[in-house]
Amino acid sequence: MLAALTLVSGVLAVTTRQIFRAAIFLLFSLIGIAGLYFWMQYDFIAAVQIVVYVGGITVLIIFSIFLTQQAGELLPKQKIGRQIFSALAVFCGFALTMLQLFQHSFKPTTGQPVLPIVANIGDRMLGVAEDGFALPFEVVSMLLLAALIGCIVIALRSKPATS
Amino acid sequence: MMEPGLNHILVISAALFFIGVFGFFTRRNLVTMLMSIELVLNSVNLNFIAFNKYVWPNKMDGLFFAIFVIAIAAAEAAVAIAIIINLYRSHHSIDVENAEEMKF
Amino acid sequence: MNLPVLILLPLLTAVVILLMRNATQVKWAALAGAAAQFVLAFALLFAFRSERAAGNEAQMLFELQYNWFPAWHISFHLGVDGISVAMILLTSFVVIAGVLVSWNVEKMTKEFYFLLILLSLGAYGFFMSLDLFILFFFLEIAVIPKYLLIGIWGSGKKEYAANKLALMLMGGSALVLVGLLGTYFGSPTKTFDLMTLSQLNIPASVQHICFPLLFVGFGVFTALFPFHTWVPDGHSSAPTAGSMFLAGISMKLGGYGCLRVATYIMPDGAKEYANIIIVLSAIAILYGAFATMMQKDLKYINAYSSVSHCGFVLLGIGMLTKTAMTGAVMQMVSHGLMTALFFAVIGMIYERTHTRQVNEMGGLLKVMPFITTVLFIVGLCSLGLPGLSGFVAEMTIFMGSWQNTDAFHRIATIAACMSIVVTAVYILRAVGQTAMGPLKAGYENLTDATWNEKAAAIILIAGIVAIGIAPFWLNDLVSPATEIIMKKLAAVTAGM
Amino acid sequence: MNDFLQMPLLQILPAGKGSALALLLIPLLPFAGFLLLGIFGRKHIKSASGIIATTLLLVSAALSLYTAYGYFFDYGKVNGVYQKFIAVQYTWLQFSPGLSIDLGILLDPISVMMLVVVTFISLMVHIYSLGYMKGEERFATYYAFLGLFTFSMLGLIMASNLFQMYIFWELVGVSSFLLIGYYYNKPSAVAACKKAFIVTRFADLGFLIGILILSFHAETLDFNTLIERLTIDGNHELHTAYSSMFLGASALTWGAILIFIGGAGKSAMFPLHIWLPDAMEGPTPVSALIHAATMVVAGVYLVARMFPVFSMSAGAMHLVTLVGIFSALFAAIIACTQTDIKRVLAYSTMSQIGFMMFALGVSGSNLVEGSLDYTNLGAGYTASMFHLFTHAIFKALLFLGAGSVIHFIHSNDMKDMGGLRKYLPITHIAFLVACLAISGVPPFAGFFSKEEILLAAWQHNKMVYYVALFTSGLTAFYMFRLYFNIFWNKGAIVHGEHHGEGGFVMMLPLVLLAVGAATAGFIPFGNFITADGKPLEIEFHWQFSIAPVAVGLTGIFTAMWLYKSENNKPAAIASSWGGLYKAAYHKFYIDEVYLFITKKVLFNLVGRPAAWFDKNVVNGLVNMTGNTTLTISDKIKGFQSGKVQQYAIYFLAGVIGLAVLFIYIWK
Amino acid sequence: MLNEFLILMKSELVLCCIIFLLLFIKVGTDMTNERMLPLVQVLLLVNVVASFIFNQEGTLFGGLFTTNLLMAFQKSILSIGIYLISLLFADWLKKSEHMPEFFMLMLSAVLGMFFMISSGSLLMFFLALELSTIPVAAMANFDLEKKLSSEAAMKMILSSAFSSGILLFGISLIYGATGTINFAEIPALLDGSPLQILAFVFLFTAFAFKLSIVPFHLWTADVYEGSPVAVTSFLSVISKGSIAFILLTTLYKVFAPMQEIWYNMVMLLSVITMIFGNLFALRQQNIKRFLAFSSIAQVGFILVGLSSNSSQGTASVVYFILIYIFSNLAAFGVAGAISQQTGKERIDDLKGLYQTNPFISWVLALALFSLAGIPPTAGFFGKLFLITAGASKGNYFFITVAALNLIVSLYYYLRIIRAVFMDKNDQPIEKIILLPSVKLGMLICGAGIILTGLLSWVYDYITSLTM
Repeated sequence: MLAALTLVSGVLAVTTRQIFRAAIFLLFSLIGIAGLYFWMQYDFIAAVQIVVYVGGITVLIIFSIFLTQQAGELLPKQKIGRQIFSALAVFCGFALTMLQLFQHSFKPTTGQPVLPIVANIGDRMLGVAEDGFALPFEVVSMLLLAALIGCIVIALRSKPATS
Repeated sequence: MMEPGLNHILVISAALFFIGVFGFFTRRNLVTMLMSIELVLNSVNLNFIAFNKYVWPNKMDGLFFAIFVIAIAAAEAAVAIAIIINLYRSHHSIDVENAEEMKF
Repeated sequence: MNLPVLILLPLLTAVVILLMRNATQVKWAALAGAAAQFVLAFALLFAFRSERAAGNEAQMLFELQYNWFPAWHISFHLGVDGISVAMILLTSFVVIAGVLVSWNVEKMTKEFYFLLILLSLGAYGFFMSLDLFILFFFLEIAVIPKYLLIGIWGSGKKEYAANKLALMLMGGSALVLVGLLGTYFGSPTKTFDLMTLSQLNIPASVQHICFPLLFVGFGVFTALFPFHTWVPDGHSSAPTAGSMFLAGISMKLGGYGCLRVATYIMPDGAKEYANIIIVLSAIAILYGAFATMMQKDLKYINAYSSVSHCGFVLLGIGMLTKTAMTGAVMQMVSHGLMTALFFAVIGMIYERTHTRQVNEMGGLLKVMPFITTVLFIVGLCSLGLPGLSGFVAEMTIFMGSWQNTDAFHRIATIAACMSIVVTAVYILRAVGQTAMGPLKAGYENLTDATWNEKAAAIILIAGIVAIGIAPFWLNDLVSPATEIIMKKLAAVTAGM
Repeated sequence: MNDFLQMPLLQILPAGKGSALALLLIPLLPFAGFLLLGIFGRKHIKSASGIIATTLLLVSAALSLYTAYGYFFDYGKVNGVYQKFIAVQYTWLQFSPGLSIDLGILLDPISVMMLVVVTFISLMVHIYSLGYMKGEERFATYYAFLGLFTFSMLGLIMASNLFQMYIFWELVGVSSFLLIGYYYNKPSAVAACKKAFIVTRFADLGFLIGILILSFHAETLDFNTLIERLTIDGNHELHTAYSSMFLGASALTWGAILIFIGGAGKSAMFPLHIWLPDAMEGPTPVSALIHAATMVVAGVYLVARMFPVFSMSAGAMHLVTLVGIFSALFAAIIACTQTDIKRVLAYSTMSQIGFMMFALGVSGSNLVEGSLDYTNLGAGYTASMFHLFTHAIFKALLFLGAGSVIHFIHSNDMKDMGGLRKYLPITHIAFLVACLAISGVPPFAGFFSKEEILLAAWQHNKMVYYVALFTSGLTAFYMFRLYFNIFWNKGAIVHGEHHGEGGFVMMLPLVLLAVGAATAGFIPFGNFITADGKPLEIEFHWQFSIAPVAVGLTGIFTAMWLYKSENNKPAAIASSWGGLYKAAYHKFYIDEVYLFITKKVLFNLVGRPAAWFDKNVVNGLVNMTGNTTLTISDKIKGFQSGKVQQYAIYFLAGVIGLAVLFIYIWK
Repeated sequence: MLNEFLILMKSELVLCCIIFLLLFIKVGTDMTNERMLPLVQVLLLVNVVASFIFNQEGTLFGGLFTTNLLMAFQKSILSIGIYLISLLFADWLKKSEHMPEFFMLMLSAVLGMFFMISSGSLLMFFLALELSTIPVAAMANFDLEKKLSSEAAMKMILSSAFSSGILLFGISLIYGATGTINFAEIPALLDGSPLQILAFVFLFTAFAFKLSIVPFHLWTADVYEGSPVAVTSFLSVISKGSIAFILLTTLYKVFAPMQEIWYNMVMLLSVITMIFGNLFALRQQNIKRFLAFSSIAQVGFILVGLSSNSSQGTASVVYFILIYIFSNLAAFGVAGAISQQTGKERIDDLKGLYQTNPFISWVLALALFSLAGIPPTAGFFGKLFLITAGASKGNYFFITVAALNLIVSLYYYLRIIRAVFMDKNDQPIEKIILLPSVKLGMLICGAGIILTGLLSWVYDYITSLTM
């Protein structure tokens, strides 16, 4: 059910010719994924998914759509040749991937599972030992800083473009 | 319907991945291309979580990977949108085919 | 004798040239440098001879080895034997003559001389290298200056010619490179050192792959048929000194490489492919000669005749007898001097008449006796007149070739011999039309050679005559070295 | 390792007799003259150059006379046999152990004889030229070239080594080239000198290959050793030379034939004679020196030098005979029709050299192959050398005489001449003597030598004898045709001022040579020069002489009848002979055949295609490689379309392609 | 612990300090570019010097961060590169409105590269890769008014996002198949199953994308052309160098069990890359675009050396990249100086350059000769060692293709030489005034081009690091 929701809205998101609807479908698709996370009992990640994607990125996208596009305007259609080729390539890729995935027998580990609860995550996130992720955390923070600077410079340019 | 297991999730994520890729190939609007990328990244996240859950529950590598991917996706989206907006200012369009001056 | 001096001296000269302010200073600096090279080359000759006379029988003299890139077993290994000394002498002759002849270059004088000296540096290094890597290094150093010399100071279709030359030569050196690497990895001990390699028995399978690569690669430099097409265009478009260097030195790099690298370290391969080499070089000799016959441009004439004459070099190598090989080296020296002189003369004539078409000239003997006399001498040398160097070299090759008794070699030799007639035809045609006959109108007021041109011509003629009249010293210099190569070849026969 | 400057091997043989230094000086003095005049003559010593060169040559000639005297009458003969001495020897270029070019001086009867001939004739020409060439712009150059020629010729005849001979052979060729082309601004002279050089060069190719063959089998280049190895029965060198066959002939035969081709080229034998008539474009004294007396007999000399080797091959000897006799007849016929006096003399030279050649040929032609027995040899060798000697004198005289005529009348053509005996008395007498000598009228020199040749032919080959007899009749005819046309026939047509016969310098050589032509026949040649070094008694059969003399006189009188005074008989005869006359007048179209071969066949069928092939195919391939690369580069530009989505499709395609490749195909 | 931390992460910490210092300066003061640039240059020089001293081996953060002397040297190479960039493009930087931000972004990217080189797990690698990509995309847009610049940035960010997607998918598959993302643990768990191959291909294409290996190179030319020259040179030199370094680690260590497969793949891609790069470079008119394709061909050569899978291969790749930095930066420096002052970017515009600007002509010539591999420039040694390393497998076909490609590449390098030195031009580019720092940068590049090759101890040093 969730899967169906995710996939159908995903397909619609990339095919609908109304950009605003595409954004909404994307939103549904993302929520569907969050649902899947919930269903797999990864609550934290589901929460993050909803907060960051639904609350952040999608909103960002919608804003940018407002900024750049008249809502309701139909998107230009892609050339049919391109569509066929893309579909073909994508289908091949999908087939190949599926084939390999199904041929491969995943052997689940026998180790003691670590519960994905917030406390554990927090521990690890700032740990510097074997299983710690403090360094990636720092790196990501640098990345976000850099992204911020980049966005500021690019988006807030002082002079408007001269046509 | 059987109890959904690893394989089902993998099918979903792979399908989502290629849906995203297809979108990236065919949408002419830059923002929708970006949206397709988000789909791709989400499918990967789904993969990570699924593997973590069903195959390697002893560590939380997949989970953390997913968290960081989300962060990266956010940063990337931010920069991409900034660039797109800037492009819109100079080209007055965000159709990808209007930005093909450089070729061959 | 300290061999690196011969590399450092051109380097120093080049630097000094770059520091000079005006064209006159540049010229004199270049001349001084070239003269110093000349003196050094002779010093080397005498030092070499006195060492030999003192009983030093080592294969290479004045060896010097410095580990350069130990990771790849590359060492900066220099040393000379008779062949190298002969080639170094040749280079010094051509360099000083080239510098003298270019006295009137006004466009970018500094750069011109800089490149000339750089080229000589490459040549010296090449002839002294005993390590395949640095040999290759110096080989390639000598290519680009040629490109620039032709492209900047040349005439006619210079860009096309320069490109063609650079690309074909680089193609040749690419083949050499592959061959070298094959040798390096195919030999029992991984080394680039020529002396070590010559002691080893490289597996025959490796030799059969690498020999043609090396030989053809070097052969491109020496106008091996059918890779000779850069020669006519390159030579005819180059400035005078450029042509002199190109034909006088650069083509010899290939011949030397074929002998020293390909044949010496890969005797098996040499035996395997000798017949093909002979066929190709016999074709080059005759075909070059016949093609020359149809040319009207003096530079094309000399360029095609160079194809023919360099065919003798390869023929001598391919014959795999000591005498023929000695002859090949002599032919390299002889052709180097001769063709340099020929191009110098053509340059002198062109500077005055502003044409190189033989049918637009005539009777120049009247107005420029010195230049035309030199033209006569060089023509006679080209057609193998006794008393001049060409004869000695060619006869040695014929004699050596004839020592192979089978019909195939005999026919190839006779074919090569036939070229001396064709050579006579085209040389006389060119010289006759240029120098003799009634003086064409408009040429009455041309002047004869200036001091620098005279000096250049006399230096080269001195070299030609010295070999022609007294070939024994060159023979004595070269033949012990070729004997060593032959011994290596003979050892293979014995082993088979 | 040889020493850098090894000392030449000076062998003074026998002890105390003769001086090697003196021998060395003989060729080196003219060479010194060449260098001196060649380098400084143009500016510094222009006027004195003639005197300098002549003086040097005078010394040289004196030294050769001294040598000849010493050799023939003092130390040369040991136990009744003239020895071969190597006076000087120096290893010039060592090819391989055994094979080396040694520069040396070989003294044997023929070389000493030639020494005298060459220096003497050369001296005469030097002296003559002082007058003849006076006032020429390139006077010094002329003498320099003469010096070079004399040097080369002397080196050739004194060569102790086959290759040394080849070296000087080539040098002779080039000095001939330089002298023919002396009037360099005359297109005909330029063409002539090129032709001479190229034709002889072509012949030299044969010589060279012959050297290669013989030296390979004999494993030496030294004359004496080579002859020894290739003539003594049972020697393995001889054996291999006999037994290695190629196209049905042994290596020895091939070697001999190829060497003979070289000789034939220099000596203007048919069909390599075409350069000689044209070579008359050179100054007349040069023609006297080179194209009459010395260089052109080099071929004969070569065959004589290699005579024992030639004798080992009947085939080669037959060829020599055949070519000799045919050339003699052929040239004589042409000579009867030419009007340019120098050309007549040129063809006459060719004809006479033919005589010498077949004399050599017949004397060895009926040997049993495989053994050389000197006693079996006829007198042809001696006869040939004798004729060479006398011919040198009277032919030089003829040319110098012709030179005087030309100097006087400024024309080469018989039509411009006639009745000159009054103006040129000395020349007239000298010319007459020479004509009588060449016609074989006793007691002039030519009679004796020609007599011997005919005798040799009679002994060995009757067919040759009859042809030779007829030819000698023709000789007398065309010589006197020349004589009468110049000195009698029409009245003199001298315009205004003339400068007489030239001075003393021009007359002296004429007189000296005339004396020689008249008396040289009395030298007992058989005593000195024979194939084996032992004296040969030549019996003089006066009965045998009747036929030749009669034929000669017939020729003379026919000429007298036709040309003594102006009449229309010659024209009538010419027209009645029609085709033959025309063919002979056009030299039997040999030139045209050559022209066809070189122009049409070599240039158009070989040279042009070669050039075309080079330009289009070889070069084309190279250019094509470049252009193809550029074209491909242009064709695939669509790959880089500028569309970011297309890039992504390629990206994915690449990923899938690689994955499929490495998962399924290329494991 | 802290001590170790300071020393091992010294390079990264220095960079962070510089970044924050710049941030404070930017926010807290209103220093002009004129005054700030020398400061930055000095700081970067300090960075270079610092990168050479106190280097140690060790790991931190439980294996997420590893470093050794070779990695330290790789970082030094990159440090030299950015220092040179700060010198060579001083003119453009001074006029740029956002110079501090430019440096901040660039340094963040370099920081990402440092982390990438030192990364000990796929997670670190991925994050560092993104850190080194996203700021560059932003930098590509720094010529804010230029349409081409934003087009370039757009192409870059979209392409790289796409490639990140593929990479992540690959990583997820590897994670699924092996259960770990630690470099140290992966090799033992790889067994070459098809899924792993698939995953590896996905992963590898991300490298291929960043290194511009054909057919994943298509973004390169457009981005290079549109970006400011400084960014282009950063992309083509620093970015590629860092990826090549990490590729060495990845292929040689992490994917060592799949050696057979990646050798074939590298070989195949190398051949294709050289050929395509060269064929496209042949027909380019824009200098930057031309250099883009030429750098693609150069990558093909790097792959040749990489394929050898030996310490010599490592040494030659590292060595080549050092040389490549000098050569390519010199070329870009000249192109930048010209386009900054005249706005001309076409090869035809270079005609007759030597008449008016001999100095930069020689620098350009030297750079191009080095790129073409002509002695005595270092490029000769670099290329030769790469080819020699590649030949050690005895695959002559491969080597011959490489050698033949050298000729093609020579052709187009000579095309520029020809334009500069030989062609006549009525209106050549006027005399270009070089700032002292630009001149200094060019001189350093020139010296590097010549000396790196001739002084063999550079290579010896690198070899000693790889042992």
